Amino acid sequence: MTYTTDEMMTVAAARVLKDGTSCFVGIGLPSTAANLARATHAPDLVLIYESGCIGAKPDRLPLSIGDGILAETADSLVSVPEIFNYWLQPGRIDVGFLGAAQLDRYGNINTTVIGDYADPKVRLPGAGGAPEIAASCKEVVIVVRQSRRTFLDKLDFITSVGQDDRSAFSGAGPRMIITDLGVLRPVDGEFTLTQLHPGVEVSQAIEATGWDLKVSPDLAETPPPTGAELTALRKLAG
Amino acid sequence: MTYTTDEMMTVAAARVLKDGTSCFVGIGLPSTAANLARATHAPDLVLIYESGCIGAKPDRLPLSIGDGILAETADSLVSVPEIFNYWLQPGRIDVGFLGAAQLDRYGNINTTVIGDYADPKVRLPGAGGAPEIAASCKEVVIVVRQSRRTFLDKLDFITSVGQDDRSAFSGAGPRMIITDLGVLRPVDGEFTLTQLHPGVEVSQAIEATGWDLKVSPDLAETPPPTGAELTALRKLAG
Amino acid sequence: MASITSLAEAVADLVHDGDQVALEGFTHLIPFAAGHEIIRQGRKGLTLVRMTPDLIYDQLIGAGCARKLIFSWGGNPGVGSLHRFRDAVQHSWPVPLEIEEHSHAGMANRYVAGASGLPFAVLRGYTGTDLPRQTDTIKPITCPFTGETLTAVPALNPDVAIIHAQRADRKGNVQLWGITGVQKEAVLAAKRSLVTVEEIVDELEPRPNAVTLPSWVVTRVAEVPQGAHPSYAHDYYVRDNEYYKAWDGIGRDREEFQRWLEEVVR
Amino acid sequence: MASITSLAEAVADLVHDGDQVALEGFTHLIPFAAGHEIIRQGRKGLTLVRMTPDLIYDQLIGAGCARKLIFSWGGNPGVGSLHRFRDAVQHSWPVPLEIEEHSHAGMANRYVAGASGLPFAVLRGYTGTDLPRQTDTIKPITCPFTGETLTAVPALNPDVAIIHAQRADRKGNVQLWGITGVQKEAVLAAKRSLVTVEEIVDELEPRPNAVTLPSWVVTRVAEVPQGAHPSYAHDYYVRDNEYYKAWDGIGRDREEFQRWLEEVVR
Repeated sequence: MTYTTDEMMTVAAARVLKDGTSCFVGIGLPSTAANLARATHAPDLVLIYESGCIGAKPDRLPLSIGDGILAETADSLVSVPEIFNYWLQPGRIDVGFLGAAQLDRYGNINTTVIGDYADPKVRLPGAGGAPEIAASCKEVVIVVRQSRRTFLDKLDFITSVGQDDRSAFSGAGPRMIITDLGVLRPVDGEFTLTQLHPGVEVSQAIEATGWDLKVSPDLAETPPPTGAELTALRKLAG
Repeated sequence: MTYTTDEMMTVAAARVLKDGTSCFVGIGLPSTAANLARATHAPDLVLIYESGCIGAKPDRLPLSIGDGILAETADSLVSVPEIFNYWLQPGRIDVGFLGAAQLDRYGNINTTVIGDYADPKVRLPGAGGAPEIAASCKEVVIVVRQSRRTFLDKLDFITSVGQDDRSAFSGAGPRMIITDLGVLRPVDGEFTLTQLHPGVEVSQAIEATGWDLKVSPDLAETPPPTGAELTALRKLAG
Repeated sequence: MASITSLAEAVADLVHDGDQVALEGFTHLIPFAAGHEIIRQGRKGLTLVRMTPDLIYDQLIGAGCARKLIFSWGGNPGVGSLHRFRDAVQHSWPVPLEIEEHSHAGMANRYVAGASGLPFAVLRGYTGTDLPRQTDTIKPITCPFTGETLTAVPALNPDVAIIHAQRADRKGNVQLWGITGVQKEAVLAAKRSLVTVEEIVDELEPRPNAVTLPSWVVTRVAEVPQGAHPSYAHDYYVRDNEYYKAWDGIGRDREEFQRWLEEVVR
Repeated sequence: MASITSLAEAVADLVHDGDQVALEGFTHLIPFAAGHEIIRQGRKGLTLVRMTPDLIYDQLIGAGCARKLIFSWGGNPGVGSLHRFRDAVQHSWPVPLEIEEHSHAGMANRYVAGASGLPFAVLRGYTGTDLPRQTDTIKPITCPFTGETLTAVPALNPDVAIIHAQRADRKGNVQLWGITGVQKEAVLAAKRSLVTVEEIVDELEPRPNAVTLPSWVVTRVAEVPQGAHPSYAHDYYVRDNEYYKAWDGIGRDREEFQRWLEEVVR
């Protein structure tokens, strides 16, 4: 089966979620990947949405993190203060799945503002749940399309913290950035290209990165999406 | 109808609860009086129990502040942290109805210990909800049998605060002590006998008080329980 | 006890120029009809509070009702940006918009503190981010037992909280279910509250996962069927996703937006 | 994920001598059967945590399982005193009992802090009372925004929390309803947890006012019908009030108590 680069990215992201673990699901691409994981190899993956849905089991992609199908299928439905205070904050959730408007080589994320905060060039949506997801989940996976507009040498604003200094946090922070080109993992705290999707050249990844991207000597290739993965993904997307 | 002194006390206590107000109900005598009020002149009295029952409407006396009949008949049922944090603490409840093992002329209550704390003569149950009920309700009514063992010149322990210094509290504190002999109200911060139940002599009240009880010059007499009140009370008590 | 009136009367009585107003509803049960009534009545200088400003605040901001926004995520969920919000922040159109920006966890805890009668809440949050540099309602606090440094945020106690619920009874007791967000906290934190409901019924039979707000903590109830459209009301109607998508085009252009305002709201 | 075992096995695996153990249940759903199993297995030196010690802790204290009690109200609800608790505090029988005493509001907030991964909680409490003089886990804290002084109490994070619930499914998801007290907080605050249930069912259909604890935050589930007797289990059985009254006589006398212990528990 042929597939798009977005499909490869989503499949690669879904694969990192182990069955039986819990995942705090951010809006957008992460939600698609997490739902794909549950539809394929991880039927007992516990999906947790900031709207208060714990153990949601949607059979289609939710329209938002507060879609009614999440509430209807959840094992437990709690208030928004409770989801942050009792569930996210104590570090009991295995993986936080985040998107990003901009990120840097340390996995810091900016979803707040481009340009000066007081006089912005582009005002982005802001923090939402991200700062505390990045701080408190046992580890974080970032799912984002790779481009020079997104992968920056220096961020205008740090909305959620990467690998810079984890001493204040119980969680390990971002452990993986999964893109439409490949996978980056931290090596000595700096996100390094460790894996390429089939048919992607190293030069493409370097080209799409705003910092001087380091490339692992043991560069792996992502196995292409299986027919089952693609079928499940397309069924989810409706 | 003839009636006991306990019945007079309970009826007198029930009468102070106005229809449509809210009452945080402590264990024991206060619960009987609050339920009597709801069964007679105050059908829309909102009974709130520390077990998380808001707007309970029991048709018999609950066996404890966590009786199942309170949960079944409540308008809203919440957790114990919530009842203290969202409902009691902000001062949104009109009247706190408390009992007491010991109290003094300022309306301070001891339900903790008789004798030295570290080497007690009698270890009492302790604080429960009382300190925060006394602090946070708009006003407090104490329902307690009057005797020298209970009405003391000096308490061994202050479990909840009376009229001493209300500067730290949003609530007005104890405004009335209703006993089997009469009613005490604060005059210049000191609880003073302002009302006697029918057939009770001033000397009895003085005799039953461990401090030098002041008596109001305008001593009122409590109207005796009506037939309707007694019938309702006896029906409640089952 | 809540009184039951029309929406127009409730907004006229409860929402005043310059008030701090929180319209809450986390993706679900967003009180759109009440927001439009505020626009119709021409309120000005409001401080709008809301975790997820969403289309409803894009509309209020574009209509010039707000002078300040206290929030944690301002997007069109599942679609993209809020263009009226952007235009106000980037170009002060139609009026300048001051912002006070938090994270979701911080905003949720600010409501919790407000509902609890506390002046502040404590959380693990904001550490290492640039938010504390921009937002002076984020401060460090030290645990008196462990010496650990955490974050404090001040209580939110809006002048008015406005929410939408599935139903109320004739006494004004309110029941909502499905995703209930921070609505209980917003109502309990506010000085006054307005609840619009899909319907007023004789009896609120118990439901799983329902929040019941007793009448005596609600100021006004107004019956407004479809009052959460284009968001959804669990068990009543689903989200009008086309509206959210179409908004991207309407909100993107000042003239398009003003035409919408005149034709649809005013 | 919770594993489902016998009560004896669960207590043997989860409760160790010297542990801090919280058996919670506010009047309702008190885990008596689990308490009796702890007595049968002869645990010693426990720090027992519970808002309302009740008969269950009177029995554990009388049996010599505890060295310390953290609590806020120690009575026989609706009946009178806890005589074994009194005897331990007043006469160190059968062993000395250290106490750490709070109010309900303080204890509830200590569990909330524990469940929230915070080292402390803030409340308006204890002011003007003699409790802070006796209890060093009560400290003042200043609001960094208003300068107001409030009260801080440290988190409770018991080694084990034990609760009783109406039912669990075969995966170990737990459901309880009626008065649910601080049970959710106790389980989420604890390092390990044991839930005894009236029954294990195929499916947990939703119920009004139910708390659901997902399997992955519970360590063990044990099926123990009548496991809350003599307290009650909403929709299963009512409180055995005669037992509470009879306990006053049994608990009052050391020999009577020891006879009860041999005959009924061991």
